[in-house]
Amino acid sequence: MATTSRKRPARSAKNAEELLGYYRQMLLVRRFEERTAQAYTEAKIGGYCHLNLGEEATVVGLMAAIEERDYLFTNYRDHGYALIRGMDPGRVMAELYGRQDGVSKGWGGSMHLFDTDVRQLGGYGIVGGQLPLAAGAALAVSYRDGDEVVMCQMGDGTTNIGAFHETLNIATLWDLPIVFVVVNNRLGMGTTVEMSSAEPELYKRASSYRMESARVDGNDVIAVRDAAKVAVERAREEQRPYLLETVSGRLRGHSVVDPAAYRSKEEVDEVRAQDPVAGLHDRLVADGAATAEGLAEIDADVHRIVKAAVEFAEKSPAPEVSSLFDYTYASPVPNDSRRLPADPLFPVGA
Amino acid sequence: MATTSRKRPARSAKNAEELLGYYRQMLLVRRFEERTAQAYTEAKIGGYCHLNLGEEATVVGLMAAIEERDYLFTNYRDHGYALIRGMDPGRVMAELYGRQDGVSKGWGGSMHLFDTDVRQLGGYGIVGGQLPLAAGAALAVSYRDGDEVVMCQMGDGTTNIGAFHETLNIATLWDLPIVFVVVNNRLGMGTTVEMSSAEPELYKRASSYRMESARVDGNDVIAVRDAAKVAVERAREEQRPYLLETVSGRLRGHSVVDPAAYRSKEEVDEVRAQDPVAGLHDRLVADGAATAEGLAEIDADVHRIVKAAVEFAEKSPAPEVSSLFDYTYASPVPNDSRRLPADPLFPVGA
Amino acid sequence: MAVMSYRQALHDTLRAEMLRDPDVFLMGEEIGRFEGSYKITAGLLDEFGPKRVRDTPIAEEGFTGAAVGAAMLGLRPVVEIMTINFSLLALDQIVNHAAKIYGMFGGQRSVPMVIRTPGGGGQQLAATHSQNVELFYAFTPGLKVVAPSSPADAKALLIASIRDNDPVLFLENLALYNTKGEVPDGDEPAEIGRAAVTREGTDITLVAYSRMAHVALQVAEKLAADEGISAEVVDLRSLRPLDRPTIIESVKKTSCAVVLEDDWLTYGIGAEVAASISDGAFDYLDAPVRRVAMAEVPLPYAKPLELAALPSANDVVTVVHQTLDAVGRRSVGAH
Amino acid sequence: MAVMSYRQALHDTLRAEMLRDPDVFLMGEEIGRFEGSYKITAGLLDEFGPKRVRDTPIAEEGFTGAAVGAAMLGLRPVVEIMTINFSLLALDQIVNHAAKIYGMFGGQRSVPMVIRTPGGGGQQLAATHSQNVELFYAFTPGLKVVAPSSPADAKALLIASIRDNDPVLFLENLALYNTKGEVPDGDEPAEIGRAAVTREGTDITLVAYSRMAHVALQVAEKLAADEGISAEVVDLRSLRPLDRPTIIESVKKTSCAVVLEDDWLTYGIGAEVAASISDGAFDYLDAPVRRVAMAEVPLPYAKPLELAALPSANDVVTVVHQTLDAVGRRSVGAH
Ligand SMILES: Cc1ncc(C[n+]2csc(CCOP(=O)(O)OP(=O)(O)O)c2C)c(N)n1
Ligand SMILES: Cc1ncc(C[n+]2csc(CCOP(=O)(O)OP(=O)(O)O)c2C)c(N)n1
Ligand SMILES: [Mg+2]
Ligand SMILES: [Mg+2]
Repeated sequence: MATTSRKRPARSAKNAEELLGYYRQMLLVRRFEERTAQAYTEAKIGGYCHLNLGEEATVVGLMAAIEERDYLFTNYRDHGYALIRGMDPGRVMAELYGRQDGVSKGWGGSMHLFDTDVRQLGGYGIVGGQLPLAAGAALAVSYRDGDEVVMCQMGDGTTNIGAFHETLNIATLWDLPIVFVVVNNRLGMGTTVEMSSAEPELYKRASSYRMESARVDGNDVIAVRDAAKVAVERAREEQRPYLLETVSGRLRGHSVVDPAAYRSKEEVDEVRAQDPVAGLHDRLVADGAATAEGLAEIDADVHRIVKAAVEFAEKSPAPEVSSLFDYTYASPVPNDSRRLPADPLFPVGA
Repeated sequence: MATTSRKRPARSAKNAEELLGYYRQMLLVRRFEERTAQAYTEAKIGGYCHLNLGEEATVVGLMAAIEERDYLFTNYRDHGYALIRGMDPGRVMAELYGRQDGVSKGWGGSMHLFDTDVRQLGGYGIVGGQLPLAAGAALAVSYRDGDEVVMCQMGDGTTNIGAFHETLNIATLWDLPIVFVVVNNRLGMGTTVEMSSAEPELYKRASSYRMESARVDGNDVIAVRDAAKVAVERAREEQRPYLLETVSGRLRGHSVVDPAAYRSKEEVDEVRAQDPVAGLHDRLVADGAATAEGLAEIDADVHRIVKAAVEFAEKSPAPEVSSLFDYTYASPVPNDSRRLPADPLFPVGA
Repeated sequence: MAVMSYRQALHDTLRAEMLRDPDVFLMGEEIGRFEGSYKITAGLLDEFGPKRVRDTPIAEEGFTGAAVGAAMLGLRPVVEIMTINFSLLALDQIVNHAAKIYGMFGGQRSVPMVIRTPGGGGQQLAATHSQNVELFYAFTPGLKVVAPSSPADAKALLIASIRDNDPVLFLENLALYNTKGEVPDGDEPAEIGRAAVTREGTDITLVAYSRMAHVALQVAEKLAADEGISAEVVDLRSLRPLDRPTIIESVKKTSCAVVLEDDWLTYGIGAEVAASISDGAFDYLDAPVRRVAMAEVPLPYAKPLELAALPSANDVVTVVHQTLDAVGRRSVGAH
Repeated sequence: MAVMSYRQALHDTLRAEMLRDPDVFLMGEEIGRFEGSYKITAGLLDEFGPKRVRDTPIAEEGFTGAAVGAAMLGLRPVVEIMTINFSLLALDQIVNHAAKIYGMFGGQRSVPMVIRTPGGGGQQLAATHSQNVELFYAFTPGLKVVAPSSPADAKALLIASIRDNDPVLFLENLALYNTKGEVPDGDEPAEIGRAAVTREGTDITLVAYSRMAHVALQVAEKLAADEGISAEVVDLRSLRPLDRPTIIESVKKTSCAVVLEDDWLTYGIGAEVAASISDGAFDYLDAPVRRVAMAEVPLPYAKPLELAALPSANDVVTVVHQTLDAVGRRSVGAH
């Protein structure tokens, strides 16, 4: 079991351009999420809404390690993945708004982003629920002798649920091409990793399944990408599953409505000090790879993208009530119920 | 993580008497189970029926390591535990017969032996179902600052289900006085450990919970007892959970009705060669601790006990149909349904 | 008698029962440090400490089962499952274990525990977080299932549930937490297994539970005020046992009934209520028993779709009108 | 047309569908090396190899969920869950995932999979191994649930289920595996969502599914032979969707009905059937719809208790008599 070095391999980035590209992506996640929080307070978005703020380097690093042909499953904290995986920001925002042009046609909302075109097969709201599904997708790949890899993201708290155990066991037994990624932000909702995991070095749990694993600094986009590439290669070339743990922080509450009063000022300060976006900004400037002005321009660009996304969402119509019964079944069947709450079971005269 | 030596510590048995006592107990399990199989073919026993044949040394060694005050939870393969833990053999057989004097009053049958007097709190038929319950019992002990230990038995196949993971994690987190015992008979029903567990050295899975663990030869009663005593002591003195794996064989099919056609002759021969009852018999004779005649006398004695148990069961009446509604609730409530299948919901004239 | 919210009534009752009986303790995800997803347990960790307010890992099967085991040894755990949707992960421990242990072992050990969990759609939580699956528990002998609709019932039924020696599924509702009502002082428990007529009336019976019992009262008031229709409201309160006599008595008086429920229609809780009425009041019924229930779809996130799928007060009014029309009695009401 | 057992019909159909479509494969505990707990898959591992007949660890949630994921990518997994009792451990993957994925993501990927699982009490398997919880699935939109009662239906509905693009819960029954009947050649699928009138009659309608539909036919024959009572039998076959029109049409003809079910009465499958009849045939019903169902207890192991708790053919006869007496029509039958 290899623990990837936690030192920042800043100067090993192939070139400044690559790093600038990642910075732009991270900033897109950052600004999109900030704007999402605002839209939520404006009651444009409803339900539960979980942001990737603080996880930008992890999201971008992971997405850099998989290819177009690969599949992605995530939990409900999925906006960033969707954006970097290539979903249209307007359609992502439209989904949060519950509009017809949303990636899931307004049926899923924040927790359930899905776009078959970019092979992101869902955000899932039941903790651990995505794991068996992802293993099944990997099984299908293997059944067909495909060369795709499945990446399955989850949170640290998710490593304590039964589905984690059942799925990792199956993944090794069946030689599945899958990479499990534990995005360790050190908290469930308010519960710490130490309170919930008897083995808090989560990557070590892979040993129960004779699975290779590693832990990496989730605030370092290059480190995440490189570690994920190792994992993806094992999965693709050797049909061996892999468990990668990334360690980062959560800049705000568990969801948009959580003030996170349970965290001390010190805790919050510590997380802020490791802010991956600010960190990369400063590093790019310090390394001379960019100027503050150049980065501000990127920021302005990203702001425009996010603004356009909101405008697109605002303009997109709500789904028609007449579509309510369109997605219960893929194969139509007789006697399927298509009844609104006040409709009679037996229409008079029928 | 310590792996207990797999060598047989034959000569370290404190004295011949102790070993003879264990032999008698093992023989009781053996003869009781053989008689049970016979009663099943005579249709005196119904449902599913799983025997401890081949696991006698494990059963007796484990039961020697816990005390009266301790609690025991098992799976459905529970007859031997019940007998050695101190349930009356007649009442155990009566339970298999589904009679009123059965330990569970005929409500549970073979898979569900329960006797609050000897603190054996159930055989359970859902694989893994007993684990959370046992952890909860340990939690109650700890809540009350008690000095009892909970022993929770399970099979090898059980280590792959979610409840195993969730429960072991909780046991460490909450400092529970519990010993988990994996009775590895190398088979689920027909599925081997290697087919079902990505880490087939099952005791190693404790590391995912920072739990101490060991593997021991399940055919050696003294080795099992000593290893279990270490585990029980950790639980009792240090409030630390422990995982003990015992390795033995299954002499017959998964349940009484399974001809086990999936096993090769070699496999079966190997298991037979390790028969713990025959092994202890030969060892006692070889060591000069007993004569073949002396052991035959014990056998005759045990036969008498088993015969008496069957007679007791035969004579015990079936439960009264009038008792059908006696055990739905412990606290009576109005409007509780007490209706037989043909009874009207609303008696005419009511 | 104080006026307080349903949330406050739950909180205060938990606290009072913990003070009364040291064997009562709380378990669940995020109930301590986070103070509960819906803040029912706010402040209790500080007051009682981690032994009695136990934060659990995300492991519904494991911690719910641990509560069952602790109850077998005589403690009185009160488990919070964050929403009823997640209870599906603990279903085996609830249905195959908690509900079976007393009977399957011939009455040797009972399981005195409570599982508190909120149901309820209407918060745009989408398909997997908006289900009302109390049916699964109400169907299971060995369990008791209660579903208070008012702060007073929340208190009285929670007291009864905690002191009961059987496993009780205590159904709360997201939309009810902020509703207010008068709550008696003292600690009188309610009787599990009894419905209540929460409003008397003569023209029609509305049968409901949880949020829809709250809606039923509002609709009944409106029908009386606007149209002089006198609706009787039966609040089931207890889903298992189901108090058929109280329902039937009401329908014998009114001769017609509408059943309100937040779950899906086909096989939902209302099916049993309608079937029971149709059987027990067969000779009294002047019109078929209609049910107002959720559209049978995975609940969509988008607000207009969600609104269309969920039963509303307006839907109830519509169906009441149609039912009274069917019995030719609407004009009677309009006096 | 060959005569064969229900078990054989299932086995042969699985084999034929696997030969027809390489995307069809089997998963489950002990289905390969052990040849299946009830031997439905006997011989298939040898014929198709471990890729298409996949033995799984004991991990219902994990392997059922894996089948859902494989189906999302277009394979057609047929999962065997050893008995429906153990399906409770996979409930989250079935109800929160398989049933939701098509709708929750706006129809982007369907989940073409089958879960085969037997229910059934009466084998002295005691409280946790004798439950009939098909209700949980029949209640859930997004799932389809079928329950064949004859070898011919076992074949035709299994073909339909495998070829359907939605998740189908395919309910078998321990007591039916050895029953025999004629099975058509060819591979004509049945239509999911349609009930069948398996016997025509004029005096009373018996509505049932799975084992009780088999019992209903036997009872109907006996009633005809012994007493000249002409009972019509409606075999639901599909629990979701539920074919109300076929039921109602029959009751409009007979004016009375008894519902037979192997599950618990309160909130059971029969509640919906009775409620639907009482609503849809309101003006035609001459007597309340009675239900013959299991006593509401955790099923005991002891044979006399188990027998008392389970509905029998005699129970059905008793209730048919009482119903015909209530409508004053028994003498009519005794010609
Ligand atoms: C089975 C289940 N139990 C509980 C919840 C409620 N819940 C939602 S998120 C969450 C915390 C998850 O923590 P983690 O896995 O670390 O993910 P993070 O939110 O930190 O990304 C909980 C308990 C749920 N959605 N599903
Ligand atoms: C949740 C669940 N799934 C499946 C079964 C069916 N089943 C009964 S015993 C068994 C094998 C168990 O193997 P193991 O844990 O090794 O115990 P052993 O029988 O060998 O003692 C299975 C699959 C069950 N009872 N419960
Ligand atoms: Mg986290
Ligand atoms: Mg085994």
